[in-house]
Amino acid sequence: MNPLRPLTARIEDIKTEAEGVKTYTLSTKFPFRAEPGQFNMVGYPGVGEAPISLSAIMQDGSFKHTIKSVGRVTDFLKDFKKGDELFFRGPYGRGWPVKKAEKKDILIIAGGVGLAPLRPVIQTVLAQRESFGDVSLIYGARDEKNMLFMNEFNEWAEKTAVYLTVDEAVQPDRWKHHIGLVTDLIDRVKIKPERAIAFVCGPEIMMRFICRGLIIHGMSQSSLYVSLERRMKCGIAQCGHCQHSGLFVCKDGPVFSYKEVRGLPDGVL
Amino acid sequence: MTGERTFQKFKRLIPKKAFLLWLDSLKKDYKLIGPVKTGNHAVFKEVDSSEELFMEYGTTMLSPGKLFLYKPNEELFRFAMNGKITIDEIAPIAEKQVIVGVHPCDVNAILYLDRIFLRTFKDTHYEARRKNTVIISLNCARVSENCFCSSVGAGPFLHAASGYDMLLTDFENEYLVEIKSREAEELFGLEGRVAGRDEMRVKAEKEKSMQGKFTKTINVSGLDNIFAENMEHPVWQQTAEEKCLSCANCVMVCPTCFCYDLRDEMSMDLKTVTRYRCFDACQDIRFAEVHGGNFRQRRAARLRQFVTHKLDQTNQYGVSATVGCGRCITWCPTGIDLTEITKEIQRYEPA
Amino acid sequence: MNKLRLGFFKYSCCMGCSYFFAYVHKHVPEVLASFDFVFIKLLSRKGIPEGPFDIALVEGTITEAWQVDELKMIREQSKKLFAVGSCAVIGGIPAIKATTPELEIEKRVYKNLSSIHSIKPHAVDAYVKVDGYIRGCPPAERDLYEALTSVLTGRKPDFPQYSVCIECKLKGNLCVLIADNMPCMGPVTNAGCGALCPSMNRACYSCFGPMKQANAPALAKKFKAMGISRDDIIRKFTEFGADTIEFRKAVETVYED
Amino acid sequence: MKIDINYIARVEGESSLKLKIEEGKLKELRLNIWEPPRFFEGFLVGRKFDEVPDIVARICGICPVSHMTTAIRAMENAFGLTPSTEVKRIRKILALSQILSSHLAHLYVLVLPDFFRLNSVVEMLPHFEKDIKRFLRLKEAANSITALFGGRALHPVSMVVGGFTKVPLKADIEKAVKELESLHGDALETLKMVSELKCPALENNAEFVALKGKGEYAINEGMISSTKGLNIKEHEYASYFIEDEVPYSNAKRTIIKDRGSLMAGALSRINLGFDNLLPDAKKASETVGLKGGTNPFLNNLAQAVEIVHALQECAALLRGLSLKDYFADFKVREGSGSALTEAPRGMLYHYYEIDRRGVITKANIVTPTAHNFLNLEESLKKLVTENIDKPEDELILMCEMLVRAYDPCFSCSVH
Ligand SMILES: Cc1cc2nc3c(=O)[nH]c(=O)nc-3n(C[C@H](O)[C@H](O)[C@H](O)COP(=O)(O)OP(=O)(O)OC[C@H]3O[C@@H](n4cnc5c(N)ncnc54)[C@H](O)[C@@H]3O)c2cc1C
Ligand code: SF4
Ligand code: SF4
Ligand code: SF4
Repeated sequence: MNPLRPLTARIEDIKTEAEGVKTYTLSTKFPFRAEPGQFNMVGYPGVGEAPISLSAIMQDGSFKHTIKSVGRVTDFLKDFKKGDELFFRGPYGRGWPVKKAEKKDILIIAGGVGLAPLRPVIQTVLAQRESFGDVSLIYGARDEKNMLFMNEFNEWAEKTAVYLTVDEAVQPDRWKHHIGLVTDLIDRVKIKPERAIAFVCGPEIMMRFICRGLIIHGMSQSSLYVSLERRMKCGIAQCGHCQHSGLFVCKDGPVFSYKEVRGLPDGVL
Repeated sequence: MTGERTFQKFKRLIPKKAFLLWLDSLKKDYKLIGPVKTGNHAVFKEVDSSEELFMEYGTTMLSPGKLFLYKPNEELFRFAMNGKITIDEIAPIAEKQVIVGVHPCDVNAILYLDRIFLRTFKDTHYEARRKNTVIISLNCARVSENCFCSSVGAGPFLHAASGYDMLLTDFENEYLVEIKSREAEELFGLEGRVAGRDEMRVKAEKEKSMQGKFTKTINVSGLDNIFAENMEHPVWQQTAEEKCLSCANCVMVCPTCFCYDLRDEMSMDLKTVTRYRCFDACQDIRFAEVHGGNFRQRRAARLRQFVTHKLDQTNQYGVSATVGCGRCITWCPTGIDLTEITKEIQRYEPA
Repeated sequence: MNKLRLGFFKYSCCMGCSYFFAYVHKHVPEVLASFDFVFIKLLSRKGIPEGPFDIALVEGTITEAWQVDELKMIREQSKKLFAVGSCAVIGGIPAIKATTPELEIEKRVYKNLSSIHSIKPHAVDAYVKVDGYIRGCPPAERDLYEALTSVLTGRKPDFPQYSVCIECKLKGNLCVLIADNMPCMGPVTNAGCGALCPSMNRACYSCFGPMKQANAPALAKKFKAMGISRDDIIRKFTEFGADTIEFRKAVETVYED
Repeated sequence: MKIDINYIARVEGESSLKLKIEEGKLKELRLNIWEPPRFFEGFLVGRKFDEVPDIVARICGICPVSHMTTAIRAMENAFGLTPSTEVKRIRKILALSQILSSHLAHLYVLVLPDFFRLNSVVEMLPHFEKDIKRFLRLKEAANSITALFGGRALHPVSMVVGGFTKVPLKADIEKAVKELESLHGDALETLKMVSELKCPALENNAEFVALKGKGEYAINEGMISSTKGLNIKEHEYASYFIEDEVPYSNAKRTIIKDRGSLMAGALSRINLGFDNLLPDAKKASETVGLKGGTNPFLNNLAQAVEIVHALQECAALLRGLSLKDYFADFKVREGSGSALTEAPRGMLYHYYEIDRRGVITKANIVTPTAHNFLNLEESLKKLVTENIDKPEDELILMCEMLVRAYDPCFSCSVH
């Protein structure tokens, strides 16, 4: 079979997360297993495909995508309804090193839609809470309206430390959390550099400041992990669009250790 | 059982006439493809008879690998959009074909393409055609203006152990024919003088004399580091601004450039969508564009991507991507020369 | 499905685009099945130039003041508005006029200028927001269909934005610039024609206009090195691109030299 | 009563018609061509001769071949270059293919709906499926001939001073010939269909002018001839024809010096070249009763006859091609040159003065519609006067039908 052949998935549920962002629960009759941090090529005939991370991976082989509409494919998908079919292929790529994080303190730091690929990590942690040390989630968005998974934070906060921030609050009087940059919040977490591991996802410029901040806190480059975004057409290391120096973001990533990708040309890390 | 028998790597001297006749005899089962003269140039194309072949050609604009194995345009799927969508996977077009006269650089380029299309994810179309293609390489007998294959070990004589079927060396009225695959062994029925140590010595001398004819060279040692340390070297910006047109001719003629785009074309009655693949180029401004930014917005960054991808980044596949064919230099409208750019950067490096 | 309302508007041009559209040869039945031709002068009497339109196609350069007013009105009443053809997309041939003082040109044609109300020629997007550019002179058939099907299916249209050279190579043409020393404009020209001219043994004259961020000055320099005169180089960059930033840059560089 | 037709639909370009009728008498009639001027003759000055064909092609999206051919021939005349017979043949093939597609579009899409009191061919579709299919078949064939030689049907790219940059393969030409031959019946059907349309009677004493050839139906060259005895050479045009401005119209209009208005186009060509039609076309023309005539409405029928002729001559010319000598080298020299061809809508004139570097110093272009303009207005006046009692709607439609019968191209006329 042609590896570029897409499979169908049925939309079981759609939930609006934030302005222009929806989460689709998808089921497929094909066996599907994935690791947190991996992605699918999601699309529809006539518009093409776009790489979209898994925002949840369920035991029964169904999965979720949280998609922000910004272009040809993602705009098209925003009008889909429950029961519609869409197309996907995957999972692809190297995900978060969750195994390596066992017994360690985990820092999960995300900005904007960057929280989507980290949600499976959070869910794994919640499911096997005792395998990990301290777990902190730091999440920032432009404002409350752009914040994903708002109604899940309470549940998460029961077992992990959750820190939220917005650049600017739409309703400042009702916003009980921080206002300011994500980097501000790093100082609030007690980091024990020797036993901490960080998973970071968000705009590349944000990840740059976070990683530098964490290094100042004594963390090593190889204990920081970032998920990169590049244009992708194939997802299987052929089309060349996602090449980042010698790396294929789709195959060697999207999750990289900071050490691997720091200072590469045409990137901002 | 026979599958386990290793083939005979025999070497024979065959009169050119007889060899060409043998090629014609393949025509009943294979398409015959080779270099043909058009005006002052040569192109690889299908021929009706070996008489049309122009085996003394220098270089071609497009490489045989990116014409007949990895195709410029390829339809992959057809979606029927009637309520329930059905996918029709388009079967590879892979008639049996013989490509003759492939220079060593171009054989190496095909071996490079193999790394992209025949690894973890095998490309159905490329794989089918690769299997149905007999590659007959021809060692070079002349050096063209922009060739620098000798600097990167991809020519002028072919040393690759496998991945092709036959290797020819021009011995005036004869070809020294070396069999490199089982298929070639089975196909090749000619009895000729067996080449011995003397002939191989002649071959080695020919190679040596060819080596001396190169005017263009490049020193590839340590390039990975040198480039990494000179990402903002003024040569990038200067060349990009003064010369580079972003036309992407360099990428299109490069025998190892493999990037592609997947595109959907919808019929006017909205009932059929064809998903096809075609060559894409890192020089296109949209190539590395994502929402909210473009990782290679600057022309200099795009030019640098091309040059460094060819010359550095051996970490990607363990080999350098350039085969030294010089095409990107020849067909660049403004004559941008990646060996010159490299020298410019190396000039600042302690030897 | 309800048919989508389509309007086709003509400004200063050869009317080739609507002629081309009215005979979208291969797909007349499909186009008719999907669109209600509310207004196309070339096709129908008693058309109503008032919206709302689901899709408005606009051909021609804007060269008179009334056109600006009408164009703005059409924009307001149209969900999607596409500029069709080089005149509407980049100013095209009518913009050659902009290379010489307006009055001088007009005087060459008319003795009595009292009824002439020409303004400086500009592309459509100098006045209104455009949802897509169907480039070419005549427009690229593929892009026209892409625009129509995109409106029908509610997706963003996708038009090529790379050079003619890419199409030229995909087609396997021997490059006329390098092999035959012809001053080909392909390297800086937006694709879409399938590299027609090089396929017909001649140099591209840029009837599709410049591609985004084309490095026209560098090509002008190349032409100069080929021995082409200053005036000839300027003419190359002002035949279709006199009103474009990209090609004006080339003209400026040539003047500076 | 005032009648204002703000825009005349189903013609090429922009125009409006104003009538003032008082006490049952036509007081004023103005055909206002408000097509915006693009000033081709102005900006052609300073351009190089080899760009001119590509530029003037954009005068008209319907007859680019005519403008290119005329400009090329004018410049060849200036350079003293005589093209080979092969070049002439190919040029005629292109011209005929364009006449075919222009006439087809005119008859089926612009003219036909009026006769059924419909607004457009789209409205005709349900009732005239067979005819529309025939139209599409013929049109596609005509366009593909233009594209076969020109690269594309609109604004072809292969036509240059000296000849052609490339010619098609023999096999493709053979295919085209077969295709054309298979359409002969369709052409005859078209003629029959047009002959059955009932036109108003209308007297018209215009002087019919067209190029006339020796033994061939003239398209790209010939003597300028008229039904009133004009018989002059191409380069003498300027001494006989005068172009003048009209205050209410952006199009200029042309008269014959000391004689007045003229009519050009298919009917003129038939009037002057009937004997040169190919036998089949001549016979077909006689069958429908057309050997010439003065009623401008007959122009439609004349076009239909030309469709039969053009299809056949195209095929014949294609069969005779050698595909050699399709380009001749030449030397640029200072001078001037003019040329005339028969565009689909009639006689088209180009004139250039060129300096020693090949740069244009003066350009003049007179289009078929400029030739017809005055006569068109005169016919309109006559038509209105004769039908002044008709209901307004009917009168408007009749006027429009007459305008369409002239097959004007306002884009061309205001260039
Ligand atoms: C590994 C990975 C995981 C990802 N996961 C997610 C996820 O979970 N959720 C999510 O929402 N996103 C995710 N993304 C991002 C998503 O893939 C991109 O937003 C993708 O480009 C959207 O595709 P599209 O076809 O909708 O947009 P495109 O049409 O490709 O447009 C994307 C952007 O490209 C530019 N662009 C494209 N076409 C044009 C044009 N014609 N003219 C000008 N500019 C243009 C624009 O800036 C536009 O905003 C992920 C990306 C990667 C690499
Ligand atoms: S061929 Fe030359 S000019 Fe064109 S993109 Fe490549 S380097 Fe630039
Ligand atoms: S012929 Fe022109 S369009 Fe084609 S590759 Fe050469 S420069 Fe580019
Ligand atoms: S090659 Fe250039 S001039 Fe020719 S059709 Fe294409 S864009 Fe137009």
